[in-house]
Amino acid sequence: MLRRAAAIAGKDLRLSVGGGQGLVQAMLLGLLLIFLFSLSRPTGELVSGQAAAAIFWLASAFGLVLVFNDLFSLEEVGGCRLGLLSSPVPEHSVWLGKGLAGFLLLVLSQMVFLPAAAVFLGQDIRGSVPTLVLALIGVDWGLAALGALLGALAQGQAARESLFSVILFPLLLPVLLGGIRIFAGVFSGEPAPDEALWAAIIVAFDAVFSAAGAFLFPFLYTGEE
Amino acid sequence: MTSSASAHEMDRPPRKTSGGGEPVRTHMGDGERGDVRVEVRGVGKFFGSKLVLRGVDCAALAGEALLVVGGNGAGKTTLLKIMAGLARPSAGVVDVRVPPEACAYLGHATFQYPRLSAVANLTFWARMYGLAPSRAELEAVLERVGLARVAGEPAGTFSRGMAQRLNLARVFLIGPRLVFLDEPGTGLDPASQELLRREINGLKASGAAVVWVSHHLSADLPFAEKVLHLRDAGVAYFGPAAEFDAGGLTC
Amino acid sequence: MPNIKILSILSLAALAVGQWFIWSYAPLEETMGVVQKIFYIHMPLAWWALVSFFVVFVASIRHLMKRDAGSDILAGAAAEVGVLMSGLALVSGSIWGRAAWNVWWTWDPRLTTTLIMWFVYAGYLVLRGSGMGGERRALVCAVLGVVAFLDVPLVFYSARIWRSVHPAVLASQGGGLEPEMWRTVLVNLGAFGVLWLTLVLGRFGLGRAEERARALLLGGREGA
Amino acid sequence: MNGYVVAANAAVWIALGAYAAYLALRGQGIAKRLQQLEMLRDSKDK
Repeated sequence: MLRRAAAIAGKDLRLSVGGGQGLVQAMLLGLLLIFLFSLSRPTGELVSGQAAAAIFWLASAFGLVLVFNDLFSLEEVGGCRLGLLSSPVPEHSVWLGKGLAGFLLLVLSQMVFLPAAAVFLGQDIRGSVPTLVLALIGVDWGLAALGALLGALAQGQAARESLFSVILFPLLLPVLLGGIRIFAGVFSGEPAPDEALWAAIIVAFDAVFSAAGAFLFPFLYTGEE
Repeated sequence: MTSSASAHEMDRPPRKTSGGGEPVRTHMGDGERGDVRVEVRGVGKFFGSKLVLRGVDCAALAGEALLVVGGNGAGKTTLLKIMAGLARPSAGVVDVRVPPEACAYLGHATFQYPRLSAVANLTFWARMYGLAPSRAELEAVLERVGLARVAGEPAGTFSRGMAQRLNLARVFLIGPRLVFLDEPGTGLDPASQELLRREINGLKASGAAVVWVSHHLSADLPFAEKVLHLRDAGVAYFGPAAEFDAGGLTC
Repeated sequence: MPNIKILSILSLAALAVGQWFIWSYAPLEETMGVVQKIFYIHMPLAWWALVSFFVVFVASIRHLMKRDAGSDILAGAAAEVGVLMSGLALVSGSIWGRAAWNVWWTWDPRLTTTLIMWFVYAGYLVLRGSGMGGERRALVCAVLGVVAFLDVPLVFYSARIWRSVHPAVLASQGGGLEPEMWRTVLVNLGAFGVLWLTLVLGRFGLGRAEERARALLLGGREGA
Repeated sequence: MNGYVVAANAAVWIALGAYAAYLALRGQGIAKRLQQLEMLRDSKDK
């Protein structure tokens, strides 16, 4: 099951990095957002750690939508969804494969967003880097788990990006707030006292939506039009 | 392999309506009993409130091709998808007696990633079936469908005929014992059509059961042993191809 | 359906009794005065909105298991009433906040959770309205119905921790309520419950009737 | 009577009333249509 999920993720990464729309669009949109928000401050004044963190995670959420929409449209082009469903691959390893590929693509685009935040929003890492990395992985895991599940939701629909975002963003709030609070602490140097609580929420979110994803994905990913 | 046993003498597993419960295909998987590869009992299907299939009973036997014919919207593709486990029946049971590794589906869509090369496409699908074919095996199967010289080319540059040949190569790689074909011949050049029919006979000779939805009854009938004619969401005829009179059938 | 008419009359009567309790039975709150009376309709609305979302959750699970049209229609009906009631809870909540503390929005965890749920289930209704095929739409909505409800506790706790940074001023009205006030709250909770039931059953009957009409329209052949 | 209280109550009761009326209207409409369809179907079967 893992081997096949890895095979799917590998194929998706090769297609996405090799010239896919999803990754490039995610990076460009994210950068644009970060730049635009930097205009919200009079030039001299510094952007607060929390505002910068919020902008960073907002850019990531939009990137998530574009990445996963592209990952699932890869299957629709050649009708490969029926190929996957007719093969002995269990549906939840398609979810795992897509989630893995989406996670890595998201981290890749965030490697661009972080320096952009430093440049445009005048931030630098004053807090502990391991906290930043751990929080990034934890939050991205939740984003990928839910993104992979709901990515299959709006396939084959007109305006599927907007339908997907309208439904996905509110659900992501708990884990986004966690990411924002911990990143704000790292950017500003004084970590918030309740970071442990936020870590607990992020882990809980990851657990709930990993289980929900694996269990509910087969209902979404079917051969029915 | 003449099939003496007709569908009725099969010992009947308990009738299990798969209307409710998990969307999982009912797999016997414990090897062949007689030579039925897939049996359909009382299958019905609703799209919202539109009745598409009702009370369909049929079976596909090893070494035989079951030709599924009927007018447009008679539910042919829907039945095929239900038999292949791609869609859930609203009622009835699909009893597949072959493990998923031995089932292959070949439809309108060519199951290809345009930016991957022919070999890369085949390797990916092989891995989905848990196979790890050597370079030689891949080239052999591409040679068989006449695509050896474009093995490295991205599949997106292929014509419809070449794409369907790559699809056929995928089916050979799997070595299935149960094959579902959804109008494979549409849009093919004559040479590819000829190859397709020759290979369908090859599959039958290798003991595979073929369930074949077709639009060209006159051309495909000679290659089929059994015919299932669907009309008004029900079964108008299910039996040997020889006795099927195609009179009045407009497709 | 005759019992809808009975239920409607019953809910009107119950609401009237509720109003009597609010305006003449419940004593005036000393600090906020008459403004506090908004609470008696705000809290029941928020409560029954949450119950609606729970009904959507249960109906969605049932649809995933049984694939029957009834639970899908019920989920749709409950979601619609839930979005309406949570919307009204937000409106009344913010008007009350404005009147009592001169701030349109307080980061009270319950209010924030209601807002997020309003967004999620409004998205659910948008999805339900999209042109997807009947069977797939029902399945997709069922999955979202389950996922959305799983998110409620997470949203609530994250809103509560988030709030601790801005000490919200909203007094969670539970505490210092006098007995008469409590009785008024309970009566109104019951009254709004009858109204909620009427609206959900009415909308459910409507959905059933529309499904039946579509079946008749499509050539009237009854299924196996 | 405080303006805010009036505003809140007005908003709530008007919205609930409008929704109930909307349901009632749609209910009548669909009931009529069902009757027509059933008559149509019965006439077809005779």
